Amino acid sequence: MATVHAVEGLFADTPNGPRLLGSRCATCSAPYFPKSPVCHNPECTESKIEDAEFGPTGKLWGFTFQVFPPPPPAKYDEPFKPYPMGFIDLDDGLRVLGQVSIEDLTKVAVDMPVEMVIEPLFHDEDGNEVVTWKFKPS
Amino acid sequence: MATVHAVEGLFADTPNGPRLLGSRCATCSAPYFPKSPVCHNPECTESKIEDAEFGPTGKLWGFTFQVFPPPPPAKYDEPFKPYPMGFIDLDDGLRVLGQVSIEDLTKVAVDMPVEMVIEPLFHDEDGNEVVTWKFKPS
Amino acid sequence: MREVAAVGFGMHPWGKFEDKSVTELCRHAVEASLQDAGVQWRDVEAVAAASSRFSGGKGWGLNGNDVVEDMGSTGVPVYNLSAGCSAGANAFNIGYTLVASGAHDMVMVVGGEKMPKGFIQTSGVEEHTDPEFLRQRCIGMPGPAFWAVLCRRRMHEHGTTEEQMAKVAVKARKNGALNPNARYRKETNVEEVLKSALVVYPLHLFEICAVSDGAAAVVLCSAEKAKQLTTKPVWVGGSAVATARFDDGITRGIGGMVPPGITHHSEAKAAVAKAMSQAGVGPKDLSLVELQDNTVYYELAFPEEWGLCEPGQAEWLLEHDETTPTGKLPINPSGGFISFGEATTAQGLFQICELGWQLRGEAGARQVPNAKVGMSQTIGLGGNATAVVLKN
Amino acid sequence: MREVAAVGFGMHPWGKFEDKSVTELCRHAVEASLQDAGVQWRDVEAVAAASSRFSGGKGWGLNGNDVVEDMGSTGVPVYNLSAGCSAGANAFNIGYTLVASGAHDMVMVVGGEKMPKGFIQTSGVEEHTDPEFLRQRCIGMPGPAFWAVLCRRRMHEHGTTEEQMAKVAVKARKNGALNPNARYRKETNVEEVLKSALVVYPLHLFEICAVSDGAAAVVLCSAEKAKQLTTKPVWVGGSAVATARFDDGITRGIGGMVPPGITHHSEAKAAVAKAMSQAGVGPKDLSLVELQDNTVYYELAFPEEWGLCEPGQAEWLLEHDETTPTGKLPINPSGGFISFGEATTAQGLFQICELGWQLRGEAGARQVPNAKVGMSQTIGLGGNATAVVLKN
Ligand SMILES: [Zn+2]
Ligand SMILES: [Zn+2]
Repeated sequence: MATVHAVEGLFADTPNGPRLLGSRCATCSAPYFPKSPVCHNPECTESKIEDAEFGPTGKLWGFTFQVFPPPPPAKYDEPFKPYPMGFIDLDDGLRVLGQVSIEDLTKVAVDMPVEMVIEPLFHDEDGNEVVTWKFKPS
Repeated sequence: MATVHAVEGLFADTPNGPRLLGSRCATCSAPYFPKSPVCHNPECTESKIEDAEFGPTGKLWGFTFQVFPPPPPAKYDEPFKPYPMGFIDLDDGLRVLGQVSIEDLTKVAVDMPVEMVIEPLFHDEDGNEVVTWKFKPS
Repeated sequence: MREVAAVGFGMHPWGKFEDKSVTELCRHAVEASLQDAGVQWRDVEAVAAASSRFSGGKGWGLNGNDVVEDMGSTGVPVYNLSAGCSAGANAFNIGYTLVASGAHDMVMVVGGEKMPKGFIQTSGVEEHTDPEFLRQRCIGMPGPAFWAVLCRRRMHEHGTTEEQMAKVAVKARKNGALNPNARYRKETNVEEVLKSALVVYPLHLFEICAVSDGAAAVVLCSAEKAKQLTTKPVWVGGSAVATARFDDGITRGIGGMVPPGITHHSEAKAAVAKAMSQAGVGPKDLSLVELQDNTVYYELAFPEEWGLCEPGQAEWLLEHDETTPTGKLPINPSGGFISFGEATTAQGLFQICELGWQLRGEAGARQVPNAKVGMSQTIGLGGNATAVVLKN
Repeated sequence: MREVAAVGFGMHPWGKFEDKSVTELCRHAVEASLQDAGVQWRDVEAVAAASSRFSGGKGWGLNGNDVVEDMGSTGVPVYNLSAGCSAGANAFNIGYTLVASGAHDMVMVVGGEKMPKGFIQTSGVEEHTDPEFLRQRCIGMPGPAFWAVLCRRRMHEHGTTEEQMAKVAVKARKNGALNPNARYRKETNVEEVLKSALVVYPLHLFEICAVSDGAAAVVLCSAEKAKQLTTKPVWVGGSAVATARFDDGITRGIGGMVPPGITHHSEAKAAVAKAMSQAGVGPKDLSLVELQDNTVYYELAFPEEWGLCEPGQAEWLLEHDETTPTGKLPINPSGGFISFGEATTAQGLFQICELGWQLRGEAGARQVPNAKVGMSQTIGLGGNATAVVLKN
């Protein structure tokens, strides 16, 4: 029984704390998550992609609640428990999707400051704890 | 262990002998096999579809040999035995595809007169003999 | 570019039709459009069809070829267009271009779809390079969540209430009740809408379109042909296709840039602006708008994103009945997706049929009085969007 | 209709590329075509793409949208065309029409495909209304059998020998050996061809095209733009799309009518006739032809079906080396499908690139001397066909 990532290579608990692993174009500073081999910004004059970490702080731009069990390929632990999720605008210029990690669902609010965390998403067939990136109020 | 048709409703052993079950437009006499609910002839002024039987006699317009086991959804009995097949121009105006039922493969010839037969194609999981339409030299 | 007229509109009603093939639905629509135009199948010189993922097309999206084989193989050129939910109007744009260019004098545009049950999955492939997979596996976020997030943001920015959103559905269903081609023909009320299942907060079942089966067809022709056929042709003022811009605020995968200001649905905005510009009309000239209301949210957001009203004014227009067929800015007099449900690739064409019938004054109890200019719009997977302006 | 020039040709070599995505293949082709044209991605005003069944397109055939997202989302209109193996040139026809109509001044046409292994199955659905299923289940007849039956009939009518058919493959591979973009670049000989596995009598492995990965792109623009870019534009003389006629002798399901005379490949014949007529050229004017040789049979049958030679004369032309690049009727100087293999939806565009390079005199060791007019042709599932005539 280990802790495994929902998908490998998307995030890490770095010495500085949890971060999303993406890339950024050195020419036009466009952020990419997941990593992109080339810059897709049509205004960019030269694609210069470098590895970049994103997070941990930002604001919740908008949100919703998943009130029914999501269809596959989503996975969740039984019994299903509703969760909030939304678009998070990170301070470093990345808009990213993610779940909001919060106990009291009535406290979720637009423009709420949040901070990235790595938390359990579900347990797989082998009993492993599968973790992903989420955002908690900061 | 019974005799079953490869697909129901496509052919029958009628009182007159084996026939293909299709339809024909009474207006333009276009033949259809399998049955068609409407006439698809763009020159036809009014679709008048009637049931029609086709066969049994015609000529082998062109042929080939299936020398390898055909991929699914085709089915065949092991061990696989190569068979001839082709386009048959029936005297009643239907060009139909079918296997040629013949022992000596060197005797298959273009424009050879043929006659429709209902013969085994393969045996299914339940041991049923699955039959289909074929054409033998006449 | 030559003038192009729309002279035939045909539709198979939307609904669930277990016993009919998509070919039969299309045949119904195509025959109705031919009859409406007063022409024969043999007069059609080319076919532009919406390419379906769900039904027909020999598993290769060859839906126009299915129609041609069924109606009679005359040898005409066939164009099958894929653009997600924008496919119908994307095909319309090709039909329009084929006539406008002089390549053909009469073109059939058709879209038909039989939908599988349940949520629309976009690819189903369990692949770590597929953003769709990542979103669902890593975040547990199915497609409709996007609408909900945008909707919740709107509530924050403009104080939109859940009652107001429900009223959009009530208005839609009121129109749908008057449309014989709509699937849901029973009126509803705010209480019933808000009591329907919460699908994804803040959106309820009655505020999101269902999946339906349906087909629609439009006959386009040159001005010369049109004048032989009718004294009252409907003209294609504009037909535009656009895709989302890089700086669009709705990230397509799981991450993108924080956009510079509000840049949502940049593809729809661009298509609408271009179609209106082609037609030489402005927001004030629109007698009616058929917009893609997969959810009630769009009916509030789109008009202001396109400059048809001020930001935050959509709720006011709704509350004051100005978006009803007799209001200042009639939206979805057909009943919209909310009343029809979605037969993905056919949607753009049911909208265009509605524009045609409204402009001819043939829309019966849901008629927009004195309709002169109508606009329709779709938005689809892949960042595709279309807009069409028809006028008398 | 305005004059349309083809000013950029780009290709990713054909082959098997396990480590590359279809997006990478397309990017290579698109960037090469832009560089060839001397323009930027930002100059492209619209994209017409072949819609794939096998790779990319978000599972919805949105292959043009993939290209746009990858190259940079400028908001351009995207058209994704499905037409089986004719998709690439079908998309070319739309690109041509968009420029000819005046709707756009510069359009990118692109097709890319990564093929699954083995025979191409058309639908895979076990459904009793699917003619494909019936043919395979009731007759045990897979797709390539059609070619074999036609080929055997030709042997009967014209006395075509197995050696002659092998010679077509030998000629194709000789050309392919000179083409850096071809997959098979080793010459072969009659003995080797006839010793290769008998796939479906009378056709051997070397006489049927393999499945490949590949991508190709063409930049089309108005005459005005072309004159700014080059002193030697290649012109689109004709671009045609057609579908099979009802009386076509190749039954699409398991049964059809006995045709009135020889009416095979009516779709290809119609497209070719129309493209030549548009271009104002006849058979004698063609410097080269790139035709769809899924099997060697087509190279013998098509020229006479189109009136490029007399019935039964194709074998004579072959035996007298008249179909080589230096002959009277050069066929497939690229090496054809036999040397490239088939990346279904991209095929039409590799042919058009070959026409472009030949007309510019840039085809190296396989150059057709003094090439002035070139024609390409495809045929695809659903009874689709295309033809393109380029000229200097
Ligand atoms: Zn950049
Ligand atoms: Zn008839």
